[in-house]
Amino acid sequence: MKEASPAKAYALHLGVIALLFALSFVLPEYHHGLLARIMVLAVFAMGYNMLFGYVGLLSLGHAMFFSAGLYGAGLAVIHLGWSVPAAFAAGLACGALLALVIGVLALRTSGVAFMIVTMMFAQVFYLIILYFAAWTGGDQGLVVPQSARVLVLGDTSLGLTNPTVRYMSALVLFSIVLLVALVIVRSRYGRVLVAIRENEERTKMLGYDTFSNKLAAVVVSGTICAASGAAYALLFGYVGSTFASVQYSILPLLWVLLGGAATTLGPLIGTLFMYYVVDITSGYTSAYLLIVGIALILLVLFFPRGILGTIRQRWLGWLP
Amino acid sequence: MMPLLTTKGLSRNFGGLRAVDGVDFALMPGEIRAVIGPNGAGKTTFVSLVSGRIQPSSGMIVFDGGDITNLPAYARVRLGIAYTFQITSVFANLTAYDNVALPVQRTLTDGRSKGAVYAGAMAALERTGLADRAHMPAGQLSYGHQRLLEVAMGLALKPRLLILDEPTQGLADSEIDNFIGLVREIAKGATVLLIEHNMPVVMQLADRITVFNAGRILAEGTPEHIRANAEVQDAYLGTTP
Amino acid sequence: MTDKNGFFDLSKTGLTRRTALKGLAAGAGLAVAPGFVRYSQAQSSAPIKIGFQSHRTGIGAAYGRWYERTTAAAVKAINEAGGINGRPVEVIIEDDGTDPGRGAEVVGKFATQHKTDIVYGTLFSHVVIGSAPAAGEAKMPYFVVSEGHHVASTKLNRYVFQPGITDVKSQIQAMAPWIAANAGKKVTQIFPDFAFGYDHRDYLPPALKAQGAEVIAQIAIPPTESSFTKYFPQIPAETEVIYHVMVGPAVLTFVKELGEFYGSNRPQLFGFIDSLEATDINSPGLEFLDGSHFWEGSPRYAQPDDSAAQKAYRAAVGIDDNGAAVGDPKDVSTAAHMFGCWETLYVVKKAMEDAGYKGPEDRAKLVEATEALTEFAEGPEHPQGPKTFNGKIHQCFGIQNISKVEGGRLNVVHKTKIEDGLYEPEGDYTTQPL
Amino acid sequence: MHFGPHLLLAALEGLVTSAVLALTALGLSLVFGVMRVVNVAHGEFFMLGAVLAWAISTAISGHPALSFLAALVLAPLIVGLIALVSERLVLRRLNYNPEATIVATIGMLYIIQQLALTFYGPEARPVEPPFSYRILLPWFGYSGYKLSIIAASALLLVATWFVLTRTKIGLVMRATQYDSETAQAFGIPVDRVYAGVFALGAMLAAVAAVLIVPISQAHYLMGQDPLLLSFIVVIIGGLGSLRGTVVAAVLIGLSDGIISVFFSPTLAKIIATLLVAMVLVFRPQGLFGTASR
Repeated sequence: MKEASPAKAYALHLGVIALLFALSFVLPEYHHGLLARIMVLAVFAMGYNMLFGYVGLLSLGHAMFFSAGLYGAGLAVIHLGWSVPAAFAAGLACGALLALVIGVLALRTSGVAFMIVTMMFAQVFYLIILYFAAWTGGDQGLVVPQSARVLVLGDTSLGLTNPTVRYMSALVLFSIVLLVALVIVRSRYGRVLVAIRENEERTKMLGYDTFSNKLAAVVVSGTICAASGAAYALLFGYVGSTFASVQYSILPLLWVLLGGAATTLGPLIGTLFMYYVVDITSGYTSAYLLIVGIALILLVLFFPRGILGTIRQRWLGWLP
Repeated sequence: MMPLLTTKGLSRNFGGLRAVDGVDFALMPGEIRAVIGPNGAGKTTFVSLVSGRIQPSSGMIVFDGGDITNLPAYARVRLGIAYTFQITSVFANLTAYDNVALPVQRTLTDGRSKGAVYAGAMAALERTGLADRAHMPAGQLSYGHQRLLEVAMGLALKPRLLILDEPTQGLADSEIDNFIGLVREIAKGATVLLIEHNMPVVMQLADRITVFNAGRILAEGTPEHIRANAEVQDAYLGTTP
Repeated sequence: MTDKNGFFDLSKTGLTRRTALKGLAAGAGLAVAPGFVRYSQAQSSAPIKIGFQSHRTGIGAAYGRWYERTTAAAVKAINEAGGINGRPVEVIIEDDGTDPGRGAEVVGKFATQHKTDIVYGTLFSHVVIGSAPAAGEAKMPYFVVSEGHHVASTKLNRYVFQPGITDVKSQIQAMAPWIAANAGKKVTQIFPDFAFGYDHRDYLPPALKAQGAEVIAQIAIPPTESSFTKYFPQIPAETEVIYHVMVGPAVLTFVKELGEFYGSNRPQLFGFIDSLEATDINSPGLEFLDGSHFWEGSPRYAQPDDSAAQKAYRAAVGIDDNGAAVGDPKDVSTAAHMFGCWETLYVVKKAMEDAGYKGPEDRAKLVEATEALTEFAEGPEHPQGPKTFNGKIHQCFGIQNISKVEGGRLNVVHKTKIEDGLYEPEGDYTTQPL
Repeated sequence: MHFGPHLLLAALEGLVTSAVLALTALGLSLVFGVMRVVNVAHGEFFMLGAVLAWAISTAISGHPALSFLAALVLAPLIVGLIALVSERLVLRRLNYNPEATIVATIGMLYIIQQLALTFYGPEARPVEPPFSYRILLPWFGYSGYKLSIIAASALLLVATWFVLTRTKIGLVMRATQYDSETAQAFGIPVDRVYAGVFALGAMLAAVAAVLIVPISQAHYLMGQDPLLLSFIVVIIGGLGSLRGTVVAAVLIGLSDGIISVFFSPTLAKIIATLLVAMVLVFRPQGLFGTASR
């Protein structure tokens, strides 16, 4: 599983990145913009997958990590006037720190209790955003000023509101996270995570401090989600409490399950699929939620391992 | 010579039941020690206490001169106490290779061995005769091979003390013979603590035997000594053909 | 309708999505393929396309429906009178799920796929604020009908306008003189613990103070709350007026529980009708409101002194004298707000005609033409009443109504003056680059 | 208002919340305990109960008590039927796999919500209470109907407790919960038990909704909060523990009411949520559950 065909796996991932790069030049404007957004949110899904897919920890509170990045970056720009890279780093730091604290507490539980505890912490986080409305804008949220969303690289300054710059920024973030994820899951550490998912007790008896490993996974996962949130704030210019609501905790779960849990490309596929189902069906009918619901049930009935998971199971066993 | 492992007054209660009751036990380095006793005598509880899977109600455990009573299980593994499960619990969805790579990379991280994960894992698989099945998911191996894999994982941990909990259970006679060879091989580099019901295996392998009954040590000695012990006959051997 | 690129084959969805509200020149000029084919505005017969960002699902759905009906009526009227610059108006509706994230996507979709001329129609503040950056980046004029203070606060951007409905800060300020003079001097405020409530929390006390009255308690209620009785003990006993602005599906509960708590022995009540938009004032449990007063943007019930324009507007939208859908008395309208849709569309028409608007390339001109507007006279285009427009803060200011609940109807007892609601501008959008 | 009466009022409000919550959570707990299914659509069954109560009480003219009673009987039956069908069509085919059922019930949530929006509409609609008697206390007035909710809920809980512990149906359910394979071997039709439990769980949520709808209106998005709260109650109370569920519901209902006396409401929610989360962190098996595994 791990030693087999590393070249194939890397080639596939680089191919996907190259494809996304090429698409930037041929996609119609609308799909170009949509794909940029999907890539950013796919990073959110990848972060979620890190914990859910590989460690088997089902969190219902990942919206808090996303919004930690969102607010960390957004508020740093709005209130402190930080530059884009500094704000992005602030978002990451907020996510990592929050993940560390939440991890230490929530990992005392497992299974359903873990789901509920993470959901409740996320709810607390959401309410805190509402409570400090004077700084966060509460439920209305805040606009990150367009003038501040400029990335200065040496002598050139790139406006993140430019569609191409935005697409490429999203692609860079997506590619880095995708490759990091690939490296992690193929690493010794990734093997330990999967072992914990499969049988935590046994893993302990092989000399692994499973708590620390899980905690590290929560932090990695939270940081990746925060990266997505920070990028969202800086690229799309809005921070709002909706992104901290329980709905945004369920979305990455859906994306990952659809694409295939514990597959590196599944989160992208799932996000892409879900976005286009909503986008297309919302054109046919205002009752598109109905179609989304039916699609979900059909998928889970006939592709229970998600799209890539099913493909891996039936045809391409080497998929990471 | 100093014992590798000693326990003093080791006890564990489950509700009102004293599963292990004030056990004083010592194990010398290089020994193959068998623990026998009727079902429910507290054997598995005892080794679980030693490996750290459960916490004692009272008493203490000393390994290699250090008090390990309060160490978590994973830390004991890193000190060199390896435990193989009575019920096979290999990682069914992982390949045999990955199953063994996990303990190998652990010892590499701890600095207890050198080299690459691949070489180490393959060596452990070679030793147990599973090398040609390295890339099969462990769950698809035959039962006997899964038991061997379990041992391979224990071996790959480079243990100083290897605890085998009923390793021959469910194995065919031919497999058992191989197995006895394997344990002797292991014992050249490690101390072995073996829980076993199969008396011929015990008699062939063990340097000394400890007999448990009702959570206490009933008797201890060489195989001959135990065979001759009337109390043991009564409590245990007499009931088995 | 042809699909020229066939890439994602989404043009079919475009067809069903396009709600051509007026039988308009069909034919080749209409075919708009998203994608590779650059859309060039065909000649003068091509429709003006208005992207309507509607709350069809989510918490705003009750409003979205009436916003759509009013919009349909206004577009029908505009088209029957010859359209805008002689071109028919076509409305394309996208649901935003009352979600700011989706809202921004929808604005992007209008800008890049539907290639609409403007985007219009948003109500909920968080969707407006979430969508505004996308509109600004796409340089897409974005006309909202939200009544939030966000536009006038000048925290958004130069492309966002609110020319059809007075913002809440102005509304609140305009209420203060009447409350102090007629209802009482000691006021307790009950408001939802989120942005909509904060406008009331922040702007009412100074406005009342200027009138010699005071706010003696402010009770914020979390938006997730579905039961309110436990908050009522916080209302001080000496309260003369309870000023309430609850919104959302739980407001009926709020009023009923207030009734159970006080019985007939209650302080004066003054509320914003936002609480009871789309809700029959004669619903069981609301008897308690009899004799209380409400702010209304535009009156729900037909009034004896209604202008001809108001009557024509009501007929066009299809609401009866009780403010419910003609033929379905249970289907109560959001009359106090939805007039803003009608008026906004006429402002768009005026601005487009002033700008000589031809197509998306003239959007900057449209922005400037809108900013140049100053006054809207009462009439068929502005049936709610006269308004002034401040081009620097992109906000209009109109008269407000105060209505009393009497015999199961809302009767207007006071109309404010426009000056009552004017305040110092907080900034100037026109200094921003286009 | 003085502190004492204020506290009394908060406690009364808390009890009403608890009463409804206990019923809803019990439904969730049954499904969860017996079938090991995390039913995300549970809140939607609650919503359906309220929406149907509105539909039924509007369709039946006459005294409000009569139409309300009809709703109280019919709405849960219809909801139970819908649950039964969805169990047969979806959950059973998934073999009750935990992850798959989460996704499937999320799908059901969307479907039910959308159907309610399409056929019922986005408005909040009231249902007339069967009686409206205002109890006049020295300090404030209180709804008599609200007090009757507490009584009705208590009655239903006792009835459920009786069924679960004193009847053959209860025995069969407990046996299935304990070990479905063994139960199957003893000739218990596990399949049908699951279907029944799923329907029963949905019906309990629907009953709770019918009870609450005269004081809180039917709305198509009303299922969210009860879902989250029920989950919390079920976990705090301990899996499959009827007593735990009820006690946890009372605890959470009361704390929600009473903490709001001392803190600003949003802060109160933050504190209450954090407290419950901490209970879970340091006692993951719940207050009344025995350590699992």
